[in-house]
Amino acid sequence: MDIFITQLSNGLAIGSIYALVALGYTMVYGILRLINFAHGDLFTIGAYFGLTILVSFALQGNVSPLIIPWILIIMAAIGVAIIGFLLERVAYRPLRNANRLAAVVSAFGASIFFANALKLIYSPNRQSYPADIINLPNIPIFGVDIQSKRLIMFGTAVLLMALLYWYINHTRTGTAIRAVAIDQGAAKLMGINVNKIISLVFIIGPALGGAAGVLMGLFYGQIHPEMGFSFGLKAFVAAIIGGIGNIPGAMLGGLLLGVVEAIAGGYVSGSWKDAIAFGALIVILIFRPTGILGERVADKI
Amino acid sequence: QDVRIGLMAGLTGPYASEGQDTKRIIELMIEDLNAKGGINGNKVQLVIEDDGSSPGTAATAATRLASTKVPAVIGTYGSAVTEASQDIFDEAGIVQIGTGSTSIRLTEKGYERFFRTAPRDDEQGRVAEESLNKLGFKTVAILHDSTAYAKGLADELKAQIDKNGRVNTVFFDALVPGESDYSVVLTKLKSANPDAIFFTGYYPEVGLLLRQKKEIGLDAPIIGGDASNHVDLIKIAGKDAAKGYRFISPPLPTDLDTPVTKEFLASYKAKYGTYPGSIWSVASGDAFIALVEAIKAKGADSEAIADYLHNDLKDVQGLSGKISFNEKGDRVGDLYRLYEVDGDGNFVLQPE
Amino acid sequence: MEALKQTRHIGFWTGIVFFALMAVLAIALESSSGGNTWLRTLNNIGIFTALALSLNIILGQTGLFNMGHIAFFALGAYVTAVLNSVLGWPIIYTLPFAACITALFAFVVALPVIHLRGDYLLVVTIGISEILRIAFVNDIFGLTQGPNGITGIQRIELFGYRFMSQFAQFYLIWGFVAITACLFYFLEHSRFGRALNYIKYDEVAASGNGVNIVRYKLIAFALGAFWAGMVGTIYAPFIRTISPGLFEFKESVLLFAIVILAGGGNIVGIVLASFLLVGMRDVLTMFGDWSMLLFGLMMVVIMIIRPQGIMKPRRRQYNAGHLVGKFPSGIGKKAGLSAGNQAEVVE
Amino acid sequence: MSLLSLQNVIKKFGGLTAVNDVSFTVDEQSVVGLIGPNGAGKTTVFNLITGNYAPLSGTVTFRGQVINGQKPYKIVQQGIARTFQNIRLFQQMSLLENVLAGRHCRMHAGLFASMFCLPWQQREEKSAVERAMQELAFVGLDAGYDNEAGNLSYGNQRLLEIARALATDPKLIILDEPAGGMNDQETAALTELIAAIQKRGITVLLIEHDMNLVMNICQKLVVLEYGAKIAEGTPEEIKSNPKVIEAYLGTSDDE
Amino acid sequence: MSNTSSYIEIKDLVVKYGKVEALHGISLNVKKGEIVTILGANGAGKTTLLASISGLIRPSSGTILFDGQPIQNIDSAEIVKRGIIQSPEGRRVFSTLTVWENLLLGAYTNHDKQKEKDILEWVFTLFPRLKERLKQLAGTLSGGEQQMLAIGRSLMGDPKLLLLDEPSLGLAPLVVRQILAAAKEINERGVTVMLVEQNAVAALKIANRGYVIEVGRIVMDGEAHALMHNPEIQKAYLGG
Ligand SMILES: Nc1ncnc2c1ncn2[C@@H]1O[C@H](COP(=O)(O)OP(=O)(O)OP(=O)(O)O)[C@@H](O)[C@H]1O
Ligand SMILES: Nc1ncnc2c1ncn2[C@@H]1O[C@H](COP(=O)(O)OP(=O)(O)OP(=O)(O)O)[C@@H](O)[C@H]1O
Ligand SMILES: [Mg+2]
Ligand SMILES: [Mg+2]
Repeated sequence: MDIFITQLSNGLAIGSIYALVALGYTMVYGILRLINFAHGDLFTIGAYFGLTILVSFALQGNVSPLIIPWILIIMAAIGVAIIGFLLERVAYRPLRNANRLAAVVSAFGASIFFANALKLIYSPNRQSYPADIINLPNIPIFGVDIQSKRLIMFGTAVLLMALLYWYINHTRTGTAIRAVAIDQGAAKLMGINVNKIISLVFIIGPALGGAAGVLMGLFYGQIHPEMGFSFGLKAFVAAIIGGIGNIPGAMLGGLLLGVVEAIAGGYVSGSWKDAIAFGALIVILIFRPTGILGERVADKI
Repeated sequence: QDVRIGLMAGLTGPYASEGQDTKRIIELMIEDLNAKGGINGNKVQLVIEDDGSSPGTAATAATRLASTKVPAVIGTYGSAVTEASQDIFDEAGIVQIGTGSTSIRLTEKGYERFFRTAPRDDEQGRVAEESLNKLGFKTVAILHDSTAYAKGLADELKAQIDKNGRVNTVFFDALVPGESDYSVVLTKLKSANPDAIFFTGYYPEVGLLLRQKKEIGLDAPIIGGDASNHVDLIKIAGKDAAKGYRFISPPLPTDLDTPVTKEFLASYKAKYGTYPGSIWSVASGDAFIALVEAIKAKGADSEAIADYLHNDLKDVQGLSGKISFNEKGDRVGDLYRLYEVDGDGNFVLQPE
Repeated sequence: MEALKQTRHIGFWTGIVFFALMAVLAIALESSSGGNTWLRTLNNIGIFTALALSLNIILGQTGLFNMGHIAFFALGAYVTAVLNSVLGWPIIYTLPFAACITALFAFVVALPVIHLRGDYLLVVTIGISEILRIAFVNDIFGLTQGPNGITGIQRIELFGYRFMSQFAQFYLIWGFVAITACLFYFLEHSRFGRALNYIKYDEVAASGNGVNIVRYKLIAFALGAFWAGMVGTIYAPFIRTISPGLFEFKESVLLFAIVILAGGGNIVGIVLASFLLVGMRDVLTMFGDWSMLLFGLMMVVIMIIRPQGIMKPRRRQYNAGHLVGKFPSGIGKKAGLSAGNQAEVVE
Repeated sequence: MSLLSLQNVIKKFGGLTAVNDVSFTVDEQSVVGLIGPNGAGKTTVFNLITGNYAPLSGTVTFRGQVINGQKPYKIVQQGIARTFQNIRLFQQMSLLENVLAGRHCRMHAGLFASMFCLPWQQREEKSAVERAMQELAFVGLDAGYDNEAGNLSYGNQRLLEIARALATDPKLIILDEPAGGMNDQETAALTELIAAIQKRGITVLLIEHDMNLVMNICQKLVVLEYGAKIAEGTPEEIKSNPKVIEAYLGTSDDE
Repeated sequence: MSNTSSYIEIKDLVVKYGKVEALHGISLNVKKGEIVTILGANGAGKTTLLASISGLIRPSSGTILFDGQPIQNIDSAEIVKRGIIQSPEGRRVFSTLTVWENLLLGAYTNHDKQKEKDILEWVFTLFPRLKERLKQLAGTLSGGEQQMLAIGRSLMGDPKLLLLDEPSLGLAPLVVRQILAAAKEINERGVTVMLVEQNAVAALKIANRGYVIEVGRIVMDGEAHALMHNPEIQKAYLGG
């Protein structure tokens, strides 16, 4: 039982990272239906930004360990947001009126570009965040010691999800974002500046990705230029499983993916865990064809 | 007339740091050799192809090299990558000397012109079992990462353990390389409660395992194979977590006291400012030395080189010890040593 | 042939000329020094072209987002490799098995998920291909030899001739591409091909006009997989050692990109896009560390330059001009309904 | 004998009863109009007939056979073709190919025959093209057969949909607001077209809000409101039915 | 005809779709407080005209003055902010948003809460069906219901100039009359209206003036009353 709870917490922790990346994914995906392969790399860039800031400003030792994560997260989020903004301008906007899959190709190109740019800048080798930035005590839950960093990750993910949900569903801009996602032409007729809304989404989404990257580095230690691809892929899958454009769905999808992986890895086999996770997700889709929480569909004939 | 030698290395891709270091070593050795007049007065020229550390790219790279008609090729790192190129070199009649490819089957397929300076996994498996027993562990958990090399070594080790019956395997599974979080597998290991964990994969995962093992409160020590012999290990794990980590590996040149290695290290340090980080790039230096010997004796003809390497090359002093090959093309002699990481993050050779 | 007389098959003749030029190019390369590398690059391109053509049936023609196509290719290659290396069958005998087993696999896995829309299907296909790859890594049924893969695959032998050199394989591979292109071209210009397009553009309208959507989607999947399986059979002896590392997800995305870049399922576009993407990937390796960076950049730039794809989607041409005005009009011009209301084209 | 009959058909969407216990029949060779206020459930009735939806209860009988619950493509094969209220053409395809879609269910060439260009497949193609051109001519669009359907104006898109439906060799054609977006004169032409369709021996069931057209051409009208049938009869009867006037027509004081 | 009191004034407007020229130089004007109807057969270019006023298409030449300011090169969002609001052809409701959310979006540029409330009340009295269906996804509304929503939504933006593109399309006769009456009522509240209609009789009945477009050119214009009795118009557009 203890082991089970520990495995669950393992799954929820990594699932929180998936969820964070998936949230950014679903934002961008929901509005442009763009499979933004580069999102995973934006996540990686966030992790590298965090490390660079940590090292080059020699934060460690000079600033309280409780503040360091916040500095890193905020700075990296800003940096990545700028890159996301530029990315949309350069690589996606010219393709706005083309087949939506054209932008997918461009995104794939951008992803390769970013990963290799990181390799050229930081070397292809893995880098690590110092092991002892944050040392927090474990917290007993149900009689099992749970690392408090996990709780922090989980809490951060839930908090950001809630904020984003509120923002999308209960603000004027949020409704505008959803309107642009459905019909850009009609949105223009409402007086919505479609370009601005899309830029905004490409600021929020990547910022979330960048923040997730820093969390990843801080709490798991190692980063490398290629890590974003598989993370991005898994986050994308999580976002779809949750239901396209559905923010709590993306969150749930991410957490579920983490937990299924943990249970599969912990109780079946580490070498099959990804296969089991994918299999479980396929089964979910067979029974819920528009994702766990469903996508709003209105196919009236 | 120049002598041309091919080098196939993973200059990009996951093993890029190995590949880059390999390239540096070979370039350095050629520079030194040419400064001394080359082979019998002929300068040596290098033809490099990047195998991208992946089998698919390797096949293309091998064809490229084959079409340049070099008599011999050094490389490469990674058994699967090497394997993808073997058939192509074989068909072209080119001598290939693998460097960091330890999978058994590479030399079991009867290629006449394939050699390697790396020892084989069964040898390493044997030494691993030996060491586990010597260190007094009764139960061991074996963990690999599903790559060609690590899986092969894990299977070999398990076979040795089963054969000798001195140690018990209580766990056998894989992790997925390249991930950031291994707490799931560590939690699982904890519940298996082994005396020691033998991980056969590469240093980045070892680093993370060490780091996260501490966080999860798992006390059993981790012991690793030769793929963890890389200085970056310490960076990833942190000195604290790395302390006490043990692995088996062919000796580092810094631990060898022969004139050849000393000269090489001095020259390397002078040029690049550090010592080479990995044993496998050093093994490519061995391949180079063997090749030079063969060409010196028989000229730049593949058949003659292969023949020489099989039959005439005996105990030539290389960078990681003496070099000779058996009829299969495998390196002869026992190379493996046990290392332990000390509190300052140094790899300390353990007395035999 | 009736088909060629009847309609203006420009694409068809373009194809003939193209393949003739390719054959000449191959001879020129074979006789030049260092041409072998280029031949291999061409062969690589040929393999990907054939694969992209098979994906095109699923993605380009039917509009099913299949981002796991590499799985079918992998399965075909593995079936051939196992039959050849374990049972010792000559490669050519394994061809129908590789094709049929792959098609069957595609059919069975597609059956429960074929009703999924757009991106949900995309995710499922990604999942299926990853599951299959992991199964290969884990040496499923003890047949795939795990991560090391299967080695020592023989070369193809036909009528006693062994396809060994790049030059010989060039004819094999590009011959296969030519046949594929030709057959798929006919397929596209038929009731079957149109039905696939109807499904792509509007499922409700397609089924409202009598197209059995599920059936056609499944056939499209199975046919694409069948072909990919055959390409696998050709690839295995070409590369001689197959391992799961050859069939990673990124290759699926590359194939996907080829079909999209081609523009609207255009066959000529697919050949060009394969040259551009696969060829570039090979050629750019000369830039060392910078190669993949440049490759990524190039993908973005090409897409921006040609957002609609390299080739404009060409509508099928029908030989119907002579029928205009031949039939009585039920409503027509007298009512002024349709005539004259079209805006005129200005150059 | 009636060609099509609906008996006590019910369809619900969540809590909303879109079609409530509706029964009516359509006689062979007649033109029947289905009218009613917006949201009355007319289109839903069509969707129940063509198999896009399955009724919760009740039966739809066509030529003596129960067809509800069958897939749309099966129903087309049996001889019911339709047009859509929100035009559903294959926008990027040519006019001709749109009409060829209608021919699909009467053709046989499969994968193999198509791939290898068998002679009978070629003959079938040829005659399908001819037939499609015939239908295009019927609605007056044959000259532009190679144009992209999406570039047609709204009214012509409607005509194209009709041609596509006719190409399926229907016994019954179902038109959902065919005159939507047409001006009076165009509507008058459409009226002629529908008469011509009827003359070909095809039964017509249509939804329309243009009373001129409906009253001119229909032999029978069925009126729905809130999903239920509130009246049925000849145009004259319906015109003067107070319930219909109140719910749908309004008092045409100023016309 | 050009007149300083024109609210909207269009001069020599040429619009192209790629190689296809849809408008060949159209000039027209609408005065403040008027209802002007645009008539024309299918494909004549009416929708194209409205789209260029709303800034959805960039004209290749010509000018559009609104309240004296050129707007032909201004972003559609800004045009909406200035008070030109369109209820587009084909409704274009946000299908996966609810009726309520659609109405809110209509008021996107309207930041006056009280006014928003007032207009909402008015929309509900015009189209009580919408009030019943506030929570339904717009895409599942019947065709006519969607049309009501599209018009209601455009009113929510508090237009100064309202562009209605075939508002009666697909509506029951009773509702058509209501909608045109509503257009009249909207106009009486001080909104200038441009009305594209196939239903020429009904449109001319409520309009002050009308223009007739044929294949991208204006072929006739005048007082509504005069147009209605013009024999050519009667033949071509009034079903004769
Ligand atoms: N898929 C659906 N989900 C939920 N409600 C639906 C759906 N389809 C139709 N409805 C509702 O059912 C009712 C009937 O719709 P239907 O489209 O049949 O009306 P109609 O009579 O065709 O109206 P109109 O003349 O405006 O086209 C409407 O109130 C509509 O909102
Ligand atoms: N996106 C487009 N691409 C090419 N041509 C177009 C496009 N949109 C419209 N057209 C053409 O421009 C001309 C004018 O079209 P428009 O939609 O403005 O006509 P309309 O008067 O609104 O007709 P309707 O009454 O059918 O709505 C038509 O010939 C049409 O085919
Ligand atoms: Mg309807
Ligand atoms: Mg219009």
